[in-house]
Amino acid sequence: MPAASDLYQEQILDHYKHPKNKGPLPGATFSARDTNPLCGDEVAFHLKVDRSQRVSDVRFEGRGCAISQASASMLTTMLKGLPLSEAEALGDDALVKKLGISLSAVRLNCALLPLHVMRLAVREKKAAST
Amino acid sequence: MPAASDLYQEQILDHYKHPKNKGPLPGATFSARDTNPLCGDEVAFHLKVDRSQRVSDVRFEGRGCAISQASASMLTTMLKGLPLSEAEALGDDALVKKLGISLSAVRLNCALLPLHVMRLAVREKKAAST
Amino acid sequence: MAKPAKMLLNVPAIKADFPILQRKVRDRRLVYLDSAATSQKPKQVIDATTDFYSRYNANVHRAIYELGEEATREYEGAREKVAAFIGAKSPNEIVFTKSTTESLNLVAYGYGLKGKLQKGDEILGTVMEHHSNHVPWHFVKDHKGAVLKYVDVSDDGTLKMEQYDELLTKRTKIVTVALCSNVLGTINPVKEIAKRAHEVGAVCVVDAAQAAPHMPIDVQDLDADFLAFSGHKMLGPTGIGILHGKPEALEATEPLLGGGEMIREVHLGRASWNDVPYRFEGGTPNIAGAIGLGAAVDYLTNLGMESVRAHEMEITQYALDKIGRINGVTTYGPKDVKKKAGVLAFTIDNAHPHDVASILDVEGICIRSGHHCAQPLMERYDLPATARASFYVYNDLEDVDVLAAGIKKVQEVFA
Amino acid sequence: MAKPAKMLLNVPAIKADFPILQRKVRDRRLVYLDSAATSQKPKQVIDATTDFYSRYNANVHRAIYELGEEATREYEGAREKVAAFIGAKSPNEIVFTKSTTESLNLVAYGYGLKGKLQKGDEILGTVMEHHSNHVPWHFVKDHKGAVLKYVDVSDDGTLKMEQYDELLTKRTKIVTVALCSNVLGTINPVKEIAKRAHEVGAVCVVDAAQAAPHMPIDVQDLDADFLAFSGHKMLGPTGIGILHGKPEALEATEPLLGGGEMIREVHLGRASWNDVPYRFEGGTPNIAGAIGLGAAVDYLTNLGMESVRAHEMEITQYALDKIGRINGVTTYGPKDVKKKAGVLAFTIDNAHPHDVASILDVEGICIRSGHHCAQPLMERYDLPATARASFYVYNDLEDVDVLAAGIKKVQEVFA
Ligand SMILES: Cc1ncc(COP(=O)(O)O)c(C=O)c1O
Ligand SMILES: Cc1ncc(COP(=O)(O)O)c(C=O)c1O
Repeated sequence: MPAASDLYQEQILDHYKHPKNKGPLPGATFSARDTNPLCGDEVAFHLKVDRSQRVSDVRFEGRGCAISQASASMLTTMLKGLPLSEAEALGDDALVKKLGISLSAVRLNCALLPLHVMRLAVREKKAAST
Repeated sequence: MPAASDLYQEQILDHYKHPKNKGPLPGATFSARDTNPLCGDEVAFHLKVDRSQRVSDVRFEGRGCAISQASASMLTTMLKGLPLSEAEALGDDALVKKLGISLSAVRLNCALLPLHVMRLAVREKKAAST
Repeated sequence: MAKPAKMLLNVPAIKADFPILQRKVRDRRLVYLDSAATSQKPKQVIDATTDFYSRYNANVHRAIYELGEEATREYEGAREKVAAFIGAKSPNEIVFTKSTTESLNLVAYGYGLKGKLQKGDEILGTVMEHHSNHVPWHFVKDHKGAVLKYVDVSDDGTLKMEQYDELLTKRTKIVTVALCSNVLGTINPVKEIAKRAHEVGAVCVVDAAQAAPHMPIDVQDLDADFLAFSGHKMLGPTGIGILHGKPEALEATEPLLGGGEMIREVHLGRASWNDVPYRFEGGTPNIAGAIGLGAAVDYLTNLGMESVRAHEMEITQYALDKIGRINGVTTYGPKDVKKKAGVLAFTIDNAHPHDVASILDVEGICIRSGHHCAQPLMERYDLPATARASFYVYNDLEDVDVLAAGIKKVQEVFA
Repeated sequence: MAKPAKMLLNVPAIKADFPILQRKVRDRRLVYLDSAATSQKPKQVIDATTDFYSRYNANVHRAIYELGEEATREYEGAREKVAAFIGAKSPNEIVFTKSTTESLNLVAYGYGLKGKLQKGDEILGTVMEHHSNHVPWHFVKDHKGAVLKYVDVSDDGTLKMEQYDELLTKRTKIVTVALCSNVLGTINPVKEIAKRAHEVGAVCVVDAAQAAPHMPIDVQDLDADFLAFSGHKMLGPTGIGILHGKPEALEATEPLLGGGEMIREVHLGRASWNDVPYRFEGGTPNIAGAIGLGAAVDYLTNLGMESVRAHEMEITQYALDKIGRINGVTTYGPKDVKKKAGVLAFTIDNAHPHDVASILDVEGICIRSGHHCAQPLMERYDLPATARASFYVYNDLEDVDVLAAGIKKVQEVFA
């Protein structure tokens, strides 16, 4: 188990207090929203994809703990400019590594919620269009 | 706990092997049948009551263990000639005393099933006629 | 705040009975403040289940051998203890289930979905119920066409009783309410609620999951028709729940689980039921759980439920004073401890409850964070989540001090 | 009969693991021959639950503190062990209930009464089912208008498979059958039964209460849709049951119990469900029970289920030879141990099974007597009751010798 200072590192707190890319995204290509049923944390993810199938813009909305919201903020920075295929393929590990903290099972759910919602957004749209 | 010889005394075995007053009773005033849901033992009781409200005849039918069947047989001998009111009021203790053995909770159910059915017979008929 | 010199209960002696409280978490004393989720267990309870498994483990009711008779005696003995604990007239009013949740579902299915309710009949709940007293009634709506209505809570955390009077009509067949809220701590006026329900011919179902462990309950005085609670929240084992029902209420209820034990006769395609309460105990029950619950009831009875309640009032008062007055901390629910059980929901400005819990965890403090299985209540107050500390017989004022110090740490991190 | 010199399992070492087997009953060694009702528990299982209560007792899934994470890890670890034990592809195929009875009711309500079944749809059971696999289907008949049909048993105790083929039609939506009869010991050809059920588009529900504790089960090979069993019959605690479901079968099933844990979102009057299997675990589960079950699975896995089965075949063969040949004793069910589990129902001329059990009790022998929660089967054979001895890992051939001697005493009393 990490100490509080391990869990709430400067970087996490910074993203939490000053989130990047937070807000609605009019004209988004993909959008989804989900909650963590265990705790009620809520994240919505919006992606805009350009003609070359790159993520041209990305936003999140949500409310929840520092871990989930910082994770969402950091995820947006990882996604911007990525080919959609790479965005889709982004693994749990990559995000956890970026967060740079060791997480217990329950808090891991917080951290991964944004990634889950991002994948949901892409998958549901695709399913609808096929 | 009693030893086997305590539980299966001569008297019990005798009533079991040679039951008194066993069989149907045409023209019975009261009749009921019930089973012990825990074990499936089954007893039916029939009573004939004369004008002076005395038990003039009594029979039982049934299948089950030595305890329940011996108890039914002994109960018939206790009832014959009794005023109905006394038959109805016959307590558990009286029957258990007559059996003359000490019984565990489960086996007590076996022993008391006939008494329960006898009471049922009288009560149901009365309920129906009021 | 002045700390009273001596508490009502002998907490050091009580703590010594709970093996887990000897445990250290990261070299710190374990400060367990999550008894509303589940309580810790004294060695008396642990030993009772071990003793069952080691000495007289057998299936109950039908065995004709000594082990089985001993098991049956102890299992039924636990039923008698529970009956006495809540003032039931007979052990036959006590049904063993696996949880409050099963108990409430038993009533929703057995009295509602499979029972007496007709399309259009109304079920009146409240906004402050636990999910376990919401979702079962949804089933009755979905499958029977019942209509659900809800009494709102005021900002102070009490039920809007005047709204209750408005919503309660001849169409109301079931009124269901928590005796004590697991978030706000509010103790609801259930005796009054049951009385008014009876006046319109409705039955009253009480969720006592947060009440039975913490205050004296007298079902004769309350006069509700059904009352549900859980063993694991009152020092007992997991997997054992209780449903109390008035005899006529239980007689009017269909069984939930069909199977062994609960039948009188089974034939192909049809069956008749065993007597109440066995009718509701289909399958091999949690025998060890019931026996452990019996030991828990003994333990609580020994402390005295009046003393348990007084002890918790003292801690709650101290916590309201000490935590409630920290700048940047908001507490929820009644502020008057006479109307509040030992449950303290709170939030800290700029810190999400999950983060609060994580930071307190590092200090060895166990609290809960989230929606506490009461989403409709959280929506009502427009809160995504709260932190919650809850108190029991093994807590003392020092635990509150440790919590207060932890909260200061949280505030430093999120300053 | 010649006794083999050495048994497959090391029974003395096993006996030493079971505290209760050190007990004397009236100065005699305890000869426990009622494992089909409930098994005894090894100290490994008792210790696992004690350890939970003493060291990391907490509610599961939502706690953000170390105790809670440890409890969740062990609870979910038990799910993984059970999954591996029966060859499930994923722990998510394992639902924890309180008993086989709840598991079967879950399917009857969730797939039948509240689920897919329509009026006139047929459910095909068998005459040899335990009440727990009869009564839940009555509910589907009574509340949904389903039609119940039954496959009969032959005099030799096996299912009439040609009748199964006749009764199985396009109207059949559910086929439900015990993998192993708790009276006859018959091991039914469930793989074949499931295959034919699938051919007409029906799902196959298997009651494995008497099978899972005693023989290797591979749900991939069986290919049934649902499979139910109980912890307490396989060395585990009381109050914990298991339902295995294929993912698509579980997805098609509505929850039985509504409440905490099983929801995604709750609003006033409506809710959405959590993922499978949590959707089916409303309320605080039997955490200690699941963890104890995990220890029981470890214990059995350690012995090896192939060896357990072989051991029981050896005892059963010996018992059939020794008991079955006593003059005046009748045994029921298959005589070929390849088709029979370690369950031996018998009657003694002129002695009622209850009296048999009472007399054996005095000798320290625990057997069961009665209808064994299988009244339709007893009716089929026109038997009011039978005696039943059942065997498990801690039994040996000497236990059979003691039983045989006890039966002789019974015959003396009722000569
Ligand atoms: C074949 C069979 N099915 C179902 C059950 C019911 O199991 P439980 O009582 O654990 O629910 C039993 C055990 O009594 C059984 O033998
Ligand atoms: C008020 C209330 N009702 C019902 C429940 C459900 O209890 P259980 O999870 O034991 O079924 C709880 C506990 O979580 C509760 O606090």
